[in-house]
Amino acid sequence: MIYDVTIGEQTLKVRVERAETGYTVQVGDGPLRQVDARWVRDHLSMVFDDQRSFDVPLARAKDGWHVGVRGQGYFAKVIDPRRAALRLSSAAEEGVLMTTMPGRVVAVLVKPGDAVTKGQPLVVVEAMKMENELKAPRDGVVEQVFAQVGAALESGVKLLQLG
Amino acid sequence: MIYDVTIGEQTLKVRVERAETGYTVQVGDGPLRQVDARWVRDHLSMVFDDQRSFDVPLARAKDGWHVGVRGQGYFAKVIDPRRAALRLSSAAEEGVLMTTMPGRVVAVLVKPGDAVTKGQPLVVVEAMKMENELKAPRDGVVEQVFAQVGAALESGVKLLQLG
Amino acid sequence: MFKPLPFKRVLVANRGEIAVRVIRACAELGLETVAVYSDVDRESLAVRLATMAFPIGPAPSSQSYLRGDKILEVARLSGAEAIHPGYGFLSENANFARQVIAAGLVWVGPPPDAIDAMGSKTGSRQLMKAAGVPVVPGTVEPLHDEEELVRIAEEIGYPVMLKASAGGGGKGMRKVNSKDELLAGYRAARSEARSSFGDDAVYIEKFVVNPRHVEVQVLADQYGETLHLFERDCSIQRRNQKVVEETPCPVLPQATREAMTAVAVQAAKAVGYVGAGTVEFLFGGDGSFYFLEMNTRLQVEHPITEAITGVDLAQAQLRIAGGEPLWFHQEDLKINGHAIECRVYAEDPAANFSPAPGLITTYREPGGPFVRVDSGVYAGWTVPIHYDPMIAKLVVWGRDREECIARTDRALREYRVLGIKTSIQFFRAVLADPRFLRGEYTTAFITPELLQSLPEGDEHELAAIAAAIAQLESDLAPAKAAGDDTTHESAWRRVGRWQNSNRVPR
Amino acid sequence: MFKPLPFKRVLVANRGEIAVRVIRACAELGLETVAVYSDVDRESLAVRLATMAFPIGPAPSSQSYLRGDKILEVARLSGAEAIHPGYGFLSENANFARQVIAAGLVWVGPPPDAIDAMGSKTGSRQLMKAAGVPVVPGTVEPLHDEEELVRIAEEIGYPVMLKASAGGGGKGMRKVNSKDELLAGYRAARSEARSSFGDDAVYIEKFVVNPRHVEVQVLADQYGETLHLFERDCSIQRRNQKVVEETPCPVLPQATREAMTAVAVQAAKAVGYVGAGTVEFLFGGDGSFYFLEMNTRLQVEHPITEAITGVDLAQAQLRIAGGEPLWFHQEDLKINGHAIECRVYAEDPAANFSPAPGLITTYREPGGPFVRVDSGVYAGWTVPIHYDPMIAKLVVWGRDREECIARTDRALREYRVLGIKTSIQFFRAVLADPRFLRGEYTTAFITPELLQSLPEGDEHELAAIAAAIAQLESDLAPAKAAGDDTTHESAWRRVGRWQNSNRVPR
Repeated sequence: MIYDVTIGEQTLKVRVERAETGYTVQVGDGPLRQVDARWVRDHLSMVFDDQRSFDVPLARAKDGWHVGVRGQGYFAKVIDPRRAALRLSSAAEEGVLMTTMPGRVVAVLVKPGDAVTKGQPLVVVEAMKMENELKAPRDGVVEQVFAQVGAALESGVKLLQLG
Repeated sequence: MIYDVTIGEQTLKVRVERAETGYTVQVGDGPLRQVDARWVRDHLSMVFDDQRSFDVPLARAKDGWHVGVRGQGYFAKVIDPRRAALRLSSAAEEGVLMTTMPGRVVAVLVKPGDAVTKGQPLVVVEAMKMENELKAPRDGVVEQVFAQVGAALESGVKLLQLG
Repeated sequence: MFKPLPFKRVLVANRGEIAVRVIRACAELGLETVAVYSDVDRESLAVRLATMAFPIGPAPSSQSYLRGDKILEVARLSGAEAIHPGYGFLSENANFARQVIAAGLVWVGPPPDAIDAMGSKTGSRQLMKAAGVPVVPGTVEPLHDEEELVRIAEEIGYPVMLKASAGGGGKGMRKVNSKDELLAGYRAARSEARSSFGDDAVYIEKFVVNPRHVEVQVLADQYGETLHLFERDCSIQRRNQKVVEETPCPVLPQATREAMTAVAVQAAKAVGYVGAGTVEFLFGGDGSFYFLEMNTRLQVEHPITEAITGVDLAQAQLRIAGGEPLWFHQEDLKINGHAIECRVYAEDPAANFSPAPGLITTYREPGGPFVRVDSGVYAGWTVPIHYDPMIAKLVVWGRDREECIARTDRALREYRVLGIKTSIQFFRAVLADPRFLRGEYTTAFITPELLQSLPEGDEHELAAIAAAIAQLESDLAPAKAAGDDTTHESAWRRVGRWQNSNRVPR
Repeated sequence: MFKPLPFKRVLVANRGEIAVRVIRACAELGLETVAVYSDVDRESLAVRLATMAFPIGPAPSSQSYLRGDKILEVARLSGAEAIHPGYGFLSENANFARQVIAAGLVWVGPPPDAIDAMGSKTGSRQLMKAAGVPVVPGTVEPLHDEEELVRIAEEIGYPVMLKASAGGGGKGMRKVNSKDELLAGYRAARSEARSSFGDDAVYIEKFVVNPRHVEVQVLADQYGETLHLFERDCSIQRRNQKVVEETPCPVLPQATREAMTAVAVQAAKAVGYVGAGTVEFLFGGDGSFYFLEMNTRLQVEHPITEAITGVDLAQAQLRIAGGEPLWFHQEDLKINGHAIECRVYAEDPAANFSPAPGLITTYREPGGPFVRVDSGVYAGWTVPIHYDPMIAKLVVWGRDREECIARTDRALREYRVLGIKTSIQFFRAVLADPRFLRGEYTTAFITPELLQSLPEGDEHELAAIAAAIAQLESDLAPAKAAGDDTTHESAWRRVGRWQNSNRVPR
């Protein structure tokens, strides 16, 4: 299987196959490597064929996995390119504004019908005494506002639809 | 629901029902108590209606649950008496000898056809450099020996059948 | 054997790691504990560890942890005989302290009058000035006119700082480097103060060059004995919040230490202080130091003082509140080694430290020699959006500063938190910074460049491989994939075994 | 800044908690680590924390951890430049040490000749006697005849102990209280020795009344400087294995401490000792003490010495092996406070401490001030049947013994292990025993009565309620019950929520 794995700005093609012991993996057109990977509750213990050992915490997330390497947490978006063609375009392209963290809506700065430009603050969400402005993903006209001031929302909730 | 819960030598009748918040419980003919019980991964956090708080680790085991109270681990065998009637008699009554811990069989002291008396050592199992004798659960004649010297066995594996 | 305390059950009027910290101190003194919790804290570690637990309302602290009336009611219902307020929330609320005492309960904190005396920034400054404690030179009252301004600026020496009396948040502040800039700066500050606060009153203060934030821990019993437990350097801050603290301060000359600790004791005595408190100073690059304020409670960073002195400050608070005279004296206290604290926040250092509440999926604390973690979280806990983002404190001791830094770095490498973003990795950049290694840093330590220096290597590649393996197993056995099922005998672990036995499921 | 070590990568030839301990010490010194593992240890914490990991064979240690040849091969393959043996396994194998050195690697341990000199019980006794170190009075050689027996018994004074030269395990041992019993005892001992070991040789030793096991930690560099780091009292034992240790020894007079530590240094110097070692003594109720043996390695209980001296002994081993002269001296070392270690075994104290290997389903270590846990396990780890049952060490420091005991008890109450039986609760009975509280105990401390004194209260009732609740949920939603699914968003937690919302599944 070959996956497109996106971490931050970077997308890597990762080939992974089950092997006699563990897995055969290849990143991009790099070398083929064997990895003995064991699931120990919420960690993956990986020992590569050069005997390097990595203890990687791992948890499922929407569209991918939370992965920790050397104490740093990453979000790895994983796409099977064979299926990717079937998918819809991304939220940003659709003009949907979503919460990026749990929080409480403290202000909605626009109303339906308003023309907005990319990067313009649309909604203000507060968490842990800090305010965060959520900005327009692209130019457009506000079609619908779902966000209600005072609402406590989880991450990934639709706030607003641009037309 | 009423369960028979056996811990060590003691068997308690425990009535438990879901309630508006949490559960209503009653042990034997003791008072009815409310308990707010929350599962936090591998623990049960219980707050009783007198506001006493208990943080109880819990894990499923064969025929019951491992439960920790105040740092001490217990095995709680749980039987639904309505179903218990349908069950077979216990292993001891059946004359089955089973491993009580993981270990390696270092000696089988009897062979099929031998008459044995309750308490007589039948099989020796070693774990962590310590030898443990497993004794006959009742008088009888050895019908079949499953234990093989040198075998590494999990807990709860049949070693020997008495007739 | 210390005297039995006159109370047996303590209500802990707080949440998070400090509630756990206080519960541990109580347990070591043989005291029962009563936790209070808001709706989102029912499953918190404090509730799990306490003897009793009571709900006190909805998540917002104004409806729960700040509700003194509810807390007093819980004290009555639970039979608690003492209240420990932790830090934050009601800990420096003199009126609440008075109500606790009026209800016949023991208040584990300083006398309400001492809280009041230190509660006002200008009031405490005037009080300290009168007691002979050095405060930043300047006026506390608004300047009357330009003539007065010029005279005082000459007296205290340049650079000076002009500040709006009604101000805050950096608005209406002007740094003036020389006499040439003075009048223009004054007019600009007044105009900004007027437009920002509707009040053009401005006062003047000496500008302390390259300041460090150094504070002194004090401890006083009810009978007038007041000790200090040396200093803590808390200069490394983001958004005026401390991030990394250490003790002893790596650049404090012994003579200054003696002067500063003596002043701290003097300040505490001036307000009749009892219990644990902290006197904060601005320590200038020129060796001068000035009283800033006194925190009339236990501080977040108290464990580093515990590490170098061996004194359990939370236990000490309880024993002092119980009327015990101090059981050690100034001459018994020595600085033993070095200690560093890293405050682990649920936040994203790379995104300007923005908060990152949410579900912690993996949580493993470092262990081994001289490593202490005070935390209020666990794997499976959801960090709520309503409170301070601090989830744990890593406290490390070493025989000397170098050993302490190396050990702290080791502990940070061992720490595993997943699900939320934290500052753990960021601390490694702090510890590796040459300014930190030399001990030569100020309150301006954290810069955008430091955030850029986060380690980068093959982490992305490793993370991608791990995610791809997990995804493969998830695709091949979707119902039982890792992360969906993390029991001891997970389907996934079995999948691993299949491979070793030609993929024959058992 | 200490001198960079002449090696960069260290092979840790061990498993379990001590492998983790050594990996941590290496990490703090900036060294990479190579773990070796048997088939059942692939998922061990040591493998997970090390830089590299190599398989070395099947579970039985004779086929893996005792295979010096395999370990040397891994050193070659991995590019490791030094080998740390931990304790047990190859740590006191002088031949292996010689092979390590011959292969051009650094041996993190004492010189092979020192291991040899201390390796033989009788040889080391004779050597120590010659060096002026007090040994238990008696013969080391077998007695020739009854005449010699009577003469020597008179010399050393009653009670005496007769022991089979070929003996062990208590067989062929006879305590003789007076001259009247002597000859009968001698004949019985010989006869038992003959039938047990096929050899009737017997020797005589003074019987030490009410003995305690007290040992002295020593540390020596390659240049002849030899220090002691005070004593540890390890009298609380079951089956001759230490269970609880403390330092300082609560009943050791200062004059005896000085004499004993001086003798320990003398013993180490007599064999040209280098590195960390321990000289064990029998300390009699009459104040006498006698050399027992020297352990030429790091001991399990080394952390309590670390706690009261601040010296990281594992780091010290590595730095000394790297050729660094000692960076502190005898006068720099002071006893600071008190420390207690509890060895957490996977065993059932109520069933005569029988081993209890198996899957750990829940594992949460205590935290907070002055509590250290060194462990090699985690929730989800299966404790193998093949090795020593010790899974972790709880090490607690206090300003004094009383504070230390109270804190240890608090930490034990916080410790959560489920799935296997452990000695955690048993330690609470030890700590609460009046003999322990007074510090007046001997190697005979653990009695059947102590095991009966395990706390009993409403534990059964609480456990039964918890199990019934779990069973109810399991019966109502069998596919998704707790314990089958312990993910963060378990079905079961949801069940809990349903109840708060009229049981409407979401």
